[in-house]
Amino acid sequence: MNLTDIFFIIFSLIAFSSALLVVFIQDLFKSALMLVVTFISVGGIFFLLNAEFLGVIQILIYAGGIAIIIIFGVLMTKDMATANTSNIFMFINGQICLLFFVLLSYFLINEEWFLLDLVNSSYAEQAKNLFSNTTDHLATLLLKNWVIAFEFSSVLLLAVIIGSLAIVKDKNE
Amino acid sequence: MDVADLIYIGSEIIVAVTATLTLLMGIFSGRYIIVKIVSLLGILSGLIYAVGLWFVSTSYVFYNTIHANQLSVFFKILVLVTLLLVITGSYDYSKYFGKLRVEYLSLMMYSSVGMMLLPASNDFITAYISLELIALPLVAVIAMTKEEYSIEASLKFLIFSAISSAFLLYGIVLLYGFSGSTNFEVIAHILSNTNLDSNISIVLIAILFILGGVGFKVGIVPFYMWIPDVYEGAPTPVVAFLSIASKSVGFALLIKVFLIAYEFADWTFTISIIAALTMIVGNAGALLQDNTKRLLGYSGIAHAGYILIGIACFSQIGTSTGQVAVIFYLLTYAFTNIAAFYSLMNISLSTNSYSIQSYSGAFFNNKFASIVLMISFLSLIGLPPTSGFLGKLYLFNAAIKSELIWLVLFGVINSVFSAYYYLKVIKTLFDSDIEIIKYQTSRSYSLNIVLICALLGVLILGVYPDPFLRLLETSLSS
Amino acid sequence: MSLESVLTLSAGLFAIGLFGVLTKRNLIAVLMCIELMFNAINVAAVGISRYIAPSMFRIAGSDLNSEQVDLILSGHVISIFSIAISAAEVSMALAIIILIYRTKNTVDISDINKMSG
Amino acid sequence: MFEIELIISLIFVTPLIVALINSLFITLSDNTNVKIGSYLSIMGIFISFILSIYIFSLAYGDDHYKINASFEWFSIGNLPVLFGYYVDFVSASMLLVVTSVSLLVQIYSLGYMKGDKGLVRYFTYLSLFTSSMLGVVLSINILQMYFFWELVGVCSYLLIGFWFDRNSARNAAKKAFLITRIGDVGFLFAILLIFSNGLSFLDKGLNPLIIQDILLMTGDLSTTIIFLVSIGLIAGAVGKSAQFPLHTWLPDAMEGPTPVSALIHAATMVAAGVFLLVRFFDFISASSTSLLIIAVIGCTTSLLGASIALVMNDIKKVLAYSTISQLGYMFMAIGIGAPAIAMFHLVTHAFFKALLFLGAGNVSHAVHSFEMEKMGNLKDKMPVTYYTFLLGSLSLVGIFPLAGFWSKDEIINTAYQGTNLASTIVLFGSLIGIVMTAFYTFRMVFLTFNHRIQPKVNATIEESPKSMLFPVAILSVLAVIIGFLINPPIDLPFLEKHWFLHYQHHKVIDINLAIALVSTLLAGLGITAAWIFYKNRNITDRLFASINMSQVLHKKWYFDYLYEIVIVKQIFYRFITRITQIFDDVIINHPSDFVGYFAKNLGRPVSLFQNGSVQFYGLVLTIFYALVVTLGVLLLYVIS
Repeated sequence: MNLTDIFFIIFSLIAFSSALLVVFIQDLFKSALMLVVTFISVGGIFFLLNAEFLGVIQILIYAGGIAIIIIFGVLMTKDMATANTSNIFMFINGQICLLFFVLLSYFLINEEWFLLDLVNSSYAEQAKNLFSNTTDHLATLLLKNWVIAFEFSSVLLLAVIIGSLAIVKDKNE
Repeated sequence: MDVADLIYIGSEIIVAVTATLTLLMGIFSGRYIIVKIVSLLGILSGLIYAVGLWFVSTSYVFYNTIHANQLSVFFKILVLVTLLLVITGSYDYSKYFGKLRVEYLSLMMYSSVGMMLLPASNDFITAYISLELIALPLVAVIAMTKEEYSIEASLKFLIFSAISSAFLLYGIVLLYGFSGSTNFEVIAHILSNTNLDSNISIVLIAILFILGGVGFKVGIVPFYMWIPDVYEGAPTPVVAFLSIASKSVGFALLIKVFLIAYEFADWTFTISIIAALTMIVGNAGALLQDNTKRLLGYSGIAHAGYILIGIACFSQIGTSTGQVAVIFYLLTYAFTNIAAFYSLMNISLSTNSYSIQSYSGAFFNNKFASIVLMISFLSLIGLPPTSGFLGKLYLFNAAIKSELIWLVLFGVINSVFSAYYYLKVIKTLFDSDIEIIKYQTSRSYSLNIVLICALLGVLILGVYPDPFLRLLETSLSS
Repeated sequence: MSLESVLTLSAGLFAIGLFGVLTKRNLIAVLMCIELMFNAINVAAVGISRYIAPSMFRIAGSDLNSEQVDLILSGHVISIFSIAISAAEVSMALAIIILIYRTKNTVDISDINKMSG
Repeated sequence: MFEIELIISLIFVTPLIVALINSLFITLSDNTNVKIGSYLSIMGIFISFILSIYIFSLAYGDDHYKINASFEWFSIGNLPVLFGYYVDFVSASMLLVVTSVSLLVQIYSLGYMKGDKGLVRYFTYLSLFTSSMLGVVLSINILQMYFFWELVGVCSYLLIGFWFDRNSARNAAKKAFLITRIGDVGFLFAILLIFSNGLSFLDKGLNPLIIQDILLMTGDLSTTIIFLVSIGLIAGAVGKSAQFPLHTWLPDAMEGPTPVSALIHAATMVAAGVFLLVRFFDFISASSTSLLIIAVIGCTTSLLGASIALVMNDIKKVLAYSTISQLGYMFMAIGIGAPAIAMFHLVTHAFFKALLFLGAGNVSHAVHSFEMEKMGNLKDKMPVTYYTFLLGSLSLVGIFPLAGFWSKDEIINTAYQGTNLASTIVLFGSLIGIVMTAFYTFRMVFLTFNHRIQPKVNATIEESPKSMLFPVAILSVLAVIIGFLINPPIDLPFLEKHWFLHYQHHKVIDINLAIALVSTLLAGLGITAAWIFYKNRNITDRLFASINMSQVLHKKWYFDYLYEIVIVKQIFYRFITRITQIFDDVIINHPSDFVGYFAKNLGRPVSLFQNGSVQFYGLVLTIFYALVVTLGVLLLYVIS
């Protein structure tokens, strides 16, 4: 067991337990904070998976951006903040989701994945090079291969800004 | 990337630019009619561009993420024609949007950009972005009348869409994990060339997860549950747009996904069962409704079931017959649904009430809209000489060639029973026993023009469909 | 640390998020759980991207050029777009939640079921 | 040949154009009572009529007369669907029947519908109906036939519900539409089944949609397919021709204006089912079981209809059940393998039944009611109506030498000559039917016109205007002579002996005097019985009250009850919608009921199922996905 494994175990335990806390804590404010913890530990896992760019993005956007917006939303509706109860389906939901998790993970573990070979394959050298510096290659991919998706996601973000403004605006003003 | 590739997404660019321009003009110009005309001109030029694109040869562009073929151009044209009709006809309705009517125009256009991109996409990431680009602006538009029901519809749509898109994305990731790629053609190639024995379950799970994300758009069992609620609450033009354009491009993606999936296994039986369930759920649900929009929601579910019959016969007779049937049905359904929703909207423009009782005696106040409503409902039942009949005939013909006789029989019986609830509405139109609700006689010329166009579409496709079918067949064979 | 463990973590986070979406009554909590689901998907995508052989290798089975090897990072691309879109979804959802809060003075999802049948 | 094609097109297109012009009148003008619309409509049908005579004169004298004219309409795969005309002797005679009855009915309507608000709308519908009925008759292609077949149904829907401000009219229209649709499912299914064997057609260079090609292929198809297709066609014909068990719509359809009943529900549209079977006779007759089924259906319907007609008090209802019964005769004729005779009876029936309906229209125009209780002693007030009505009745009963006699006698005679089971059934059925027909017909005549039965005098009653009497008079002449003219038992100077049957290649059987005598005697028996029964009404009423049969008949053998209450309300509504009802109504709206339901039925405390919100929808999705994953794991387990 090397250092990466240990870090992975630590991070995934944190992520897992804080995710559980997000769901089960009654105080909405605290559960939003737990969400930030989950995001950060998932970001840590991204670093372990040689995805440093995504790790940074994760911490910047999720932990820094989205979580803040959510906390903002919690504060806007603050008289509701403690009313974070579960509905009546809780037990049946719990059973089904547990079943879903068990089956899905059983299946994912037993599946024969066609794995990357970084030792003796024809692309081993290039792949090692790739994982040493993913950000460069990712930039190429985004702006070259998926340029259409990239550009149209900007259209999407524009549309969403207009949309959320239109939702919040009063229609008779 | 070659800059010349941009010609293949020209109409998307035109419409997106028009949407932004509309918004800016809305800020700086007070005259709504001018803004509206500019946006209509923009859509029209996008449409003309798309028609021109029909004659450009097929190719893979943008590193295989876009497959520009005539089929995708066909869907572009369908979406833009729908958008043009929807926006033209909603001039008088837009009073319910208040000051937000410019945002309404703009967001509808942004959503249609996604709809145009989706049938052309050849890659799951692009397809996913397009799906979200379709859904998210519509979430905003649905809530825009700021009435209790429309806000609720918007929230339900958003949450349901989020859950199903999460599953869709999980499916994409799993399929990517199996094949190492997100490209449709690469995945199909790997599926047809790999010994699947050890990987059969991951492909099954991935494809069914993806089916969920797409099935949400088109409303098949068990992903239909948002439809009645959202159709009831959302503004009528948006519902018409959702039920036509969004559903059509959903089917375009479903066709693509199943062209891949049939490389892996024979899905005929599964799809047949889902089709049968969808038909029965839609028709049974519609029987008890007393809100016409909700009724049309359930009827839309039933029609998704009919269309699935066409997809069920993909594997057995070559895919072409099934595809022609599905696409022709979508074309007929587009005009029929525009006619149905807009004639309902025309009648209840002043009351904004869509309960069936509120239509009693409507014939005496608004003859033209009532006749259009009657013809469109007859088309939904599937009677000649309306286009609904030929659409069903093509589907059933394809299914019979694939020896799915039981499914055809089921579909025919379903369409007969569906006549019950459609006729219930038609009957109410001629009701005069109850005291007639006095409608404010508002003549809306733009709405009537749209109704005439839709009616012509319904009748021409029903009486002389040959040119359209020829076009479809050539576009599919290329 | 292996693909299986990463995928198990992702499945767990996904299931927890799903449970929350189906269970929480506060709309903002539902929103947070949707974010958890998307995060789980990101973990899976990045993990698969790290451990899965490139597709071109299976088709060709031999030498790959560097562009084809770059496609190993497709999973990262999926995550980036998923992050962007979930950010968009959050802002849209928060706008609706605020609208609901203003009009109905509630953020309880079980109060929002006027339409049924 | 070009001119012929043009003429045939004109026959069919003229009423259509008239309908379009009239519909423009309606949309453009708020005043829908435009006289010119009705004259235009009559002009249109007159042109069709003249041209039909021309076509018929071509077909007469040439017993292999056929015209094919078509162009490609659209194609399904590599299969061209042709739109065109096919005219032979049968369709030429149908053309003549449809256009002539339609012409007379439209002239009649000028008087009958005078002053109605929707006069132009009425004539528009009539023109549209005539056009689509001609479309059915002329179709070369089975799909085209179905197309017009449904259009005819829609026109019928519109015309039955013409006075849509009456609730009963709207309900009747809806019922007619839905019940005939059930039959149409069979027709559509037959078409699709033929499609599914399209490849074997194409191998032989035939087109599976052309009616004549289907008949040519009969020998090469398997007997199962032929039987199934025949059953489908029979179902279609049963729906349209109001045969048992789909007959319940026709009496209700009498809610429409009376001329409409004369045209659509007596002479033309209901005959379309018979026409369909005649067209496909060569195909259907390849399976003797189908013929037996047709004969049994015809016999059942004819006796059922006649028996209900015995006790109806509404003059139009009597005529409606009589129509059902007479259509049963046509089915019986087909069932014993004599389609030519079915056509013969169709033609004679069209004229005398149209006459009877128009006569009933005259009567109701005068007394403003259809109830026979309110009539009586109209003979003196309305002599023309009385005598024409009497002629029509005698023709219906089949008294020598009126039209009905010739055709009915041919049916009985052929059945008598036949040896198989169907013939026996038909022989007895038709003989019993004659007594009942005579009884109900003359019961109707006596109750309406005879002063000795109902000596009521209403001073205000007047004979109908000339525009209404003129068509009636013409029809009465036709009801007398048409039977003799179109199938003369002897050579006439200008007509060959038995030419009508001869041109349809039917083996002609000479008249059998014994049979003719028996049938006339039976008819006489029925008339006498009616006279005796209604001369002493009190005794009759008590007699009828004492046997419960009368009650059964009054309730129309409980068919309406069966369809509406049992099938639609109980089975269909309760059973099928129960599923969604439980889901939508109980789970979502009444959680406590749902708990009670499960507590009672399953004993499980599933109180958790309460909320019908979007989270519940998500739960359903999740259950589906969990099932998918389970399936995946199972597959994994099976493979490893």
